[in-house]
Amino acid sequence: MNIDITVKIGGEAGQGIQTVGQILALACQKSGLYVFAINDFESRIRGGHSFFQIRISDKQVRAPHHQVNMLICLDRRTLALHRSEVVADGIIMMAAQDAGAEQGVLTIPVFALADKAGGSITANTVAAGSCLALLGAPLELFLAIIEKQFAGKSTETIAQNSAAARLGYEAVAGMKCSAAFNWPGQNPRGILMEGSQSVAFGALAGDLRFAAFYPMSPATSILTHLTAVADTFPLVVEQAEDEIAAANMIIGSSFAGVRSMTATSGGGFCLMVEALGLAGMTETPIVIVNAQRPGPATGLPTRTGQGDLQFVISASQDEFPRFVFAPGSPEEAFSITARALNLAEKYQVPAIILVDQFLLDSLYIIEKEFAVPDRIERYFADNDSAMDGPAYKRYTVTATGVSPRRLPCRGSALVAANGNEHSEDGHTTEEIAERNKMVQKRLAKVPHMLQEMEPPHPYCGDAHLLLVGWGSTAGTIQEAVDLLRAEGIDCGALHFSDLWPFPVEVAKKMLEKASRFYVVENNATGQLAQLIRQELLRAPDGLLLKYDGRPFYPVEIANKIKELAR
Amino acid sequence: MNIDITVKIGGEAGQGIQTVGQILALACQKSGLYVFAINDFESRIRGGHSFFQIRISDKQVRAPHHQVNMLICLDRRTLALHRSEVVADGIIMMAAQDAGAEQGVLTIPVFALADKAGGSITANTVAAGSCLALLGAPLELFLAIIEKQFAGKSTETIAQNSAAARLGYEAVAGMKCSAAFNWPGQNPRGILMEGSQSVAFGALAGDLRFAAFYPMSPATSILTHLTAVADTFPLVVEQAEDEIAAANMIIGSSFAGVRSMTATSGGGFCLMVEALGLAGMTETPIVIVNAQRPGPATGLPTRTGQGDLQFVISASQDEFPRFVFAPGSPEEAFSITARALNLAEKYQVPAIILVDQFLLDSLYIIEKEFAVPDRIERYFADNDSAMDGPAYKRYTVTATGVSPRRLPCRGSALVAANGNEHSEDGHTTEEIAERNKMVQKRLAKVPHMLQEMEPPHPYCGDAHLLLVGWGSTAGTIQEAVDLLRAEGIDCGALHFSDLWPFPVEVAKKMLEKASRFYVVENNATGQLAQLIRQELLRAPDGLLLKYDGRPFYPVEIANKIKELAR
Amino acid sequence: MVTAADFESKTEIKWCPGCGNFGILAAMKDALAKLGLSPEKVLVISGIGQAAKTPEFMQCNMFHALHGRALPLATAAKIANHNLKILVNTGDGDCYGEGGNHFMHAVRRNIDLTVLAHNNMVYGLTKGQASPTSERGTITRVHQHGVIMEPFNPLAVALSLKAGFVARGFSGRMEHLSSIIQQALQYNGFSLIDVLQPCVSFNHVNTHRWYSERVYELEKENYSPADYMQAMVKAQEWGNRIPIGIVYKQDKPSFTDQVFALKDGPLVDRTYSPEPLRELLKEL
Amino acid sequence: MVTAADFESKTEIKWCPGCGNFGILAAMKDALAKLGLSPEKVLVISGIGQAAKTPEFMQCNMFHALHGRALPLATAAKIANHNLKILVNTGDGDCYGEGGNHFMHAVRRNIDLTVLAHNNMVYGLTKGQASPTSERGTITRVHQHGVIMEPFNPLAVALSLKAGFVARGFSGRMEHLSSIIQQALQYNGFSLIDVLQPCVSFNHVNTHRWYSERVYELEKENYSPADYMQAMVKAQEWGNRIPIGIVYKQDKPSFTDQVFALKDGPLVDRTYSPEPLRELLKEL
Ligand SMILES: Cc1ncc(C[n+]2csc(CCOP(=O)(O)OP(=O)(O)O)c2C)c(N)n1
Ligand SMILES: Cc1ncc(C[n+]2csc(CCOP(=O)(O)OP(=O)(O)O)c2C)c(N)n1
Ligand code: SF4
Ligand code: SF4
Ligand SMILES: [Mg+2]
Ligand SMILES: [Mg+2]
Repeated sequence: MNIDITVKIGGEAGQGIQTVGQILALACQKSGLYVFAINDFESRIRGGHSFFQIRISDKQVRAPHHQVNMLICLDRRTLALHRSEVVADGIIMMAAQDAGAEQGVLTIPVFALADKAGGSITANTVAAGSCLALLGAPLELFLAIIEKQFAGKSTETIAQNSAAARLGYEAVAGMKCSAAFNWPGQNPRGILMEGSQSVAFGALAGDLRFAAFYPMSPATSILTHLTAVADTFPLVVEQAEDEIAAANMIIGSSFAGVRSMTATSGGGFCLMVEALGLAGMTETPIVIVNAQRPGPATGLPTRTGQGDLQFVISASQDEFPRFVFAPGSPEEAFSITARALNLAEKYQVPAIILVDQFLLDSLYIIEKEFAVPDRIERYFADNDSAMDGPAYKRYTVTATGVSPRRLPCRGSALVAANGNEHSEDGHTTEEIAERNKMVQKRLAKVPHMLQEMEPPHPYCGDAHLLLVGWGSTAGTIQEAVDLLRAEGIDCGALHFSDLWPFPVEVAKKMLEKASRFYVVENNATGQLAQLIRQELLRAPDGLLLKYDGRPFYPVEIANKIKELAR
Repeated sequence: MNIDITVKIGGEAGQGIQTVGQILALACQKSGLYVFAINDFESRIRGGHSFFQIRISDKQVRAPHHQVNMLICLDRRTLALHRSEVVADGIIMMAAQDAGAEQGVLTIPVFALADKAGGSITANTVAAGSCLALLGAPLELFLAIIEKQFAGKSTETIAQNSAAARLGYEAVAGMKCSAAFNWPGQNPRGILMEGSQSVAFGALAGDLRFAAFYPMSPATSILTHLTAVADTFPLVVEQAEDEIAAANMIIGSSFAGVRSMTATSGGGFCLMVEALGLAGMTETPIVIVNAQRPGPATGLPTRTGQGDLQFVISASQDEFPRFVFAPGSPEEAFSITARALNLAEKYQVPAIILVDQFLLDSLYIIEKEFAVPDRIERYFADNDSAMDGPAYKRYTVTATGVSPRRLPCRGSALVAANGNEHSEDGHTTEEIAERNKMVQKRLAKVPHMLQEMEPPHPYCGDAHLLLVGWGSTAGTIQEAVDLLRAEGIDCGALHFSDLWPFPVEVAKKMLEKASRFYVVENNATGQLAQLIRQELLRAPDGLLLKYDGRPFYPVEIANKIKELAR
Repeated sequence: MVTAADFESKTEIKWCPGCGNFGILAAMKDALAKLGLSPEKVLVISGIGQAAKTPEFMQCNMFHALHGRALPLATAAKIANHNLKILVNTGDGDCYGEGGNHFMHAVRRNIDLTVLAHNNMVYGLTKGQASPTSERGTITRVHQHGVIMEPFNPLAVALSLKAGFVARGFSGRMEHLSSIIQQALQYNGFSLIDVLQPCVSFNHVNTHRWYSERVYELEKENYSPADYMQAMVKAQEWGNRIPIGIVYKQDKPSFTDQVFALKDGPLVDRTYSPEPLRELLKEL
Repeated sequence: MVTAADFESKTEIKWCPGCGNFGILAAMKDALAKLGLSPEKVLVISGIGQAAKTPEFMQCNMFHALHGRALPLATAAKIANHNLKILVNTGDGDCYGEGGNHFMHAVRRNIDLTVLAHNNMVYGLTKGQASPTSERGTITRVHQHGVIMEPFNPLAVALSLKAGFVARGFSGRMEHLSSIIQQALQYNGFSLIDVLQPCVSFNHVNTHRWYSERVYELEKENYSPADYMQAMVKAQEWGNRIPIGIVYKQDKPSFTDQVFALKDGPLVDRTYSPEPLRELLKEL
């Protein structure tokens, strides 16, 4: 990496720090740079403290950096809270009413300049201007982005913001700045995307037709991304009265024949647990995205965590097969969401996707083109005339446990789904033999589902010492490995995206090579570690846990490993 | 055992087979015999098929027997379904309109005799009369029971039933019967009790003051036993609008200062999962009885199963300490329910008690007197004046993780409970340090809670081969051990009643001695086995699973073990 | 021609002899047949309870779902394929107790479903606990001192939520009930039929006879179901005289009529195309 | 003497400047002080939402519980200790959406609680989705073509469930609201105050000004809250004129007045004795 600059913009909720960040990110992307940004905010609409932290590089980056090269303070609190994170030669910029003097702080009269540009609402743009100027970005690039950003707004708005941009830019003209770097050029780098968008687009690539949800952070953005584009798809997004309704709704729509999904967070997932069992029992394909945040209960609603793994694997009474996935990147979020919709339908089971606030609310550069399938296989038996009329039995026993599926009111077959134990024809039974047959039929799917599971992803997987993780921490762990290897430590990583049914054989083999392994998780008890103990009868050599609601920094992991592995 | 007789009474729902069984059980108990009876019925009010199967012995019995000595058929279907279970020299009695002749079946004109006695409603009593006569019970004993059973009813009813009893008794007078035995005498044996009663009484012994519930089989009977006696206690039993309400209610009442409990089954437990997390986060003591039945979803609503162990251990988002218990007998159900109410309060955590239809709906003889405590320790800090006024902080950090607890509106301390992450004073916080402190405080309780856990109960625990089980199967597994030992197999059992936090150290030690162990569970995937793998890093040598909704028979286990251990 | 017999199922009916549910089942079959709807054209969705067993005892498409949750499931089945003809069988506990929230919001949504709430004023399947519609003072094994909650008035609540089709039937008046069901099925929107239904096993007060002595058919009086406030007054009538029939009816667009994405036909019929998503990704 | 200042909390108030919640908070403190209820005598229970943050910004006993679940929690707190004075702060989403079922059954139970439903016609805390009370046509990021559900009418629904105290307040009329709260706190039973509350961040239609131009106080008209059907008519009034004040009031025994086990005093005060259970076990 030649360029590795972290800019942190802090202020109150409602001050529009996201806008500054977004402009910055766009400027970098358009200019051929990579960015990765995290969003940190409280559960409130105005006031308090929030920040947007963007890392800029000429290499792909997928983790936040713990040190800040440029701190942009939209309020005094930001300075107090984050000054210590700034590197020795870093720059601190304070947006203030007047250009006052504070030791080591570059004060810019952002608000006065904004007024001059046409209104206090343009203060963000002023700040973005100064910031980009300090970073050495060309003004034209910036102005082009402003135009794009405000496209569709009134010409007055565009003019005001362009003026604001200029004023901000000029306010620091000529100043030297340690964070400045050479801006490569004009070849845009991939596309800029929020994690939540990758889930939404993945769902569309999986032919999602119906999504029901009840608002809950950090899941809501997935749904708003879907609604934003819904009009160009055969897609209905319905806001339900509660999560119970949302989960039962997607069972109903799926039964009627369309691929269906919901998204929620832990508290809402709790309320869906009974319906999860209904999907299991009635063998109705559904996908539930559980966007994790720290709990228990309401916990820290706008923060990140990985505390729900064990919960979702065993949620709901009694036993039935389910898929559990946890993407480690937006690329995986896209492909897994599409895959989950497909696999749920193929095996007629529920699938759960574990994401979290960190994955969803972060901003990424995506280079690889997302694969949109040409056609969608639907696994229905509606063209099989042997299944017409009274011959059709919804729960016909088969070797794979998967029964031919027909849709209600589409042909002469009568389709009976049942949450009570049932016989092959779908009617309630209390017979021992029928019960056994159905339990075995449902569980018969597991070995076949297991075939679909991707092995954990190795990164320098032949190393002596392995870091094992799951879900959103993938990028961070990978960078921690890089840091450790740079120090000569023979270290690698094994990252799980496909968690249940647990890929025992392959995981065992891949872990066998390592003489030591440490499990890295955003929770307080080490849930993947428990799963590994249970499935592989092997105990990790240590746990590396963080549960304060904030994502890991690579260096945090690297340092801890050096301590543990000493 | 000199006496070991199994009588099965089968018929339609609504025919009153429970009444016949109850009379039989009472007769035995009054006469100094032991009984154990299971109740098998469908999810309907009239018709279908149900049976009551009672085992009579001169030794304590805690498992059903797979062979029937006397089959009493109140309908033809019973004969068809159960004839094959009758031992070679067993007796089959058919209640019919007229004394017809069928090969090997003793037909008694029960209904005609009932009419003669005063009404068809007395048919049960007639049948009970014949049955007791065939078993060799003295008529006076029987008549005394009739009088007790119908105490409070009109003299006419008593007279009619006495007449019916006599007619039934005399109808078989003088007949020889292989199932007959010597009736010991008049010293009643302990008390006769349904499993559900032992939970209800245990709750009262734990000073339960408020129970909220929503009806659900097989849990409802716990609540009806409570209401039946509520008037003599400071106890309110409230039927809630749904299980979500029930669970949140008991958090409210507990917060206000009374010990509180709810009971439900898997589907209802699903709906309580979010509130479980609230109890965990707010550190509000609650007890939830989850009466297991086969699922998923509605499953087999009136049958038995042990499919919810993993679910209740990890239910709800993120992590917090909880107790999970599973009594193996009514004696344990009594003591564990009282203990759970006490321990929940002591550690300010939720406690879950796993029972099932088999435990709750079976009939037992209890010999040991239930221990009712003289006083109840409440663990409140309301007499501590240092905790008065503004000094009081609901979530004060302590070494044990347990904070001094005050009740709202009782003194000058202001009590703040919060399901959001909070600081010591109970107010919402988003600070990293506060969050870490609170996570650590909550989890700090675990080692102390672990001290409270009873080790698994050994039975011939030094044996080579151990059967490992949990919950309601205790009696059955114990008898299976007896059977195996009688055949010279060096076999014992280890039975878990205290499951979470998992008593790792002691369990490891107790299991270490065994060269082989098999896990016996009423589910299809072996959930205790998974837990043992996870906690002890040891895999069982085999699983013995049954998931058809019916309880194990001892011989079933014994035979399977012989097969597995060959 | 479709006849009621076409809906005959081979499954044994598991209700108690004399149960009011038999009348409701017969009325449903009759209504479907009269409208010429054959079994493969009908989807019956139910929760859990005695009432909710109804589809098990019919020949047709069915989804026997969770206690209290039939309505959201049915709602989205309708959204996925708005050509479906969906009936919901639910009980007073299922619909107004466990499922109370869904009931309210299904009314608000005006989703085109016909809901038959078998109202026996008791929890039948779980053996006789009070239900939301149980009258004050009702004694049960749990309410030994009698119910002290105000009974839930389904008609009034539905009206307060602006339901467009609110009716009451009685299981003992099969033909009248069938006629209401037919009208409900023809109504485009959410139609509630609260059906008075004796439970011979657990409700010994509100018996077949008790109802027979009290119910009167609104159609035979000079009653117009078009007036909202009058319907509200009628909904309060309970005692010596109990109105049955259509209490309120007002035409308005149903939910699926108004959903943008459904204007080009049922979701389930639309064909998949990779183009829109590819376009979209290109534009980012 | 208790003053509103006694309820002042040191906690930073996390609402947006100009939010209607400030008026509600002020009215609550004022009402409590006027009734001489000091902070340690008051328990405020809330769900989750902006409205539900209210107790965090007061000095008193509090339970900040789950989204939608304040009412059952409060109900049983009251049963455990019926001497408690309990207020519930909840939002239109919290109370009528997620918590809709509890709302209905709390009304039926007539449990003695005072419920302040901060009705901003929007989900504030989750950033502006439609709530049950959002008007038809409301555009949000999820409802890009506008809300197509019938808005939930809290007053009408409460009345249909036979609530004994039904009122509407406006956060912009602090004194009037305080007076309603005082009456509600003195009412023995379930009292609903639906409070019209501008959300400056997400509801740009129903603003402070919008309300100010429309609300009128029932107390100033010749309105009697004693007539049920008249209250039902009043509950329908919405548009150019919006009534605020007590829409309906009827005295009746509250829930805890009628529970057998509570006749000897609050559950929490009763002393434990082993005797009854020992007796009972002996009798078996
Ligand atoms: C979540 C859940 N809670 C409770 C039950 C148990 N349950 C089954 S049916 C029923 C009540 C049925 O009452 P109602 O809806 O009035 O139907 P009825 O049997 O009277 O026709 C209950 C509580 C359940 N199946 N699921
Ligand atoms: C089970 C659950 N679902 C969803 C949420 C997310 N959530 C928090 S507040 C809220 C809505 C708040 O709306 P309202 O009650 O009207 O309160 P307001 O913020 O408008 O005052 C939602 C959906 C949650 N906390 N818990
Ligand atoms: S219990 Fe009541 S509702 Fe259920 S089938 Fe019997 S009579 Fe009908
Ligand atoms: S978002 Fe709306 S309701 Fe929430 S604090 Fe801001 S103005 Fe008030
Ligand atoms: Mg009912
Ligand atoms: Mg709101």
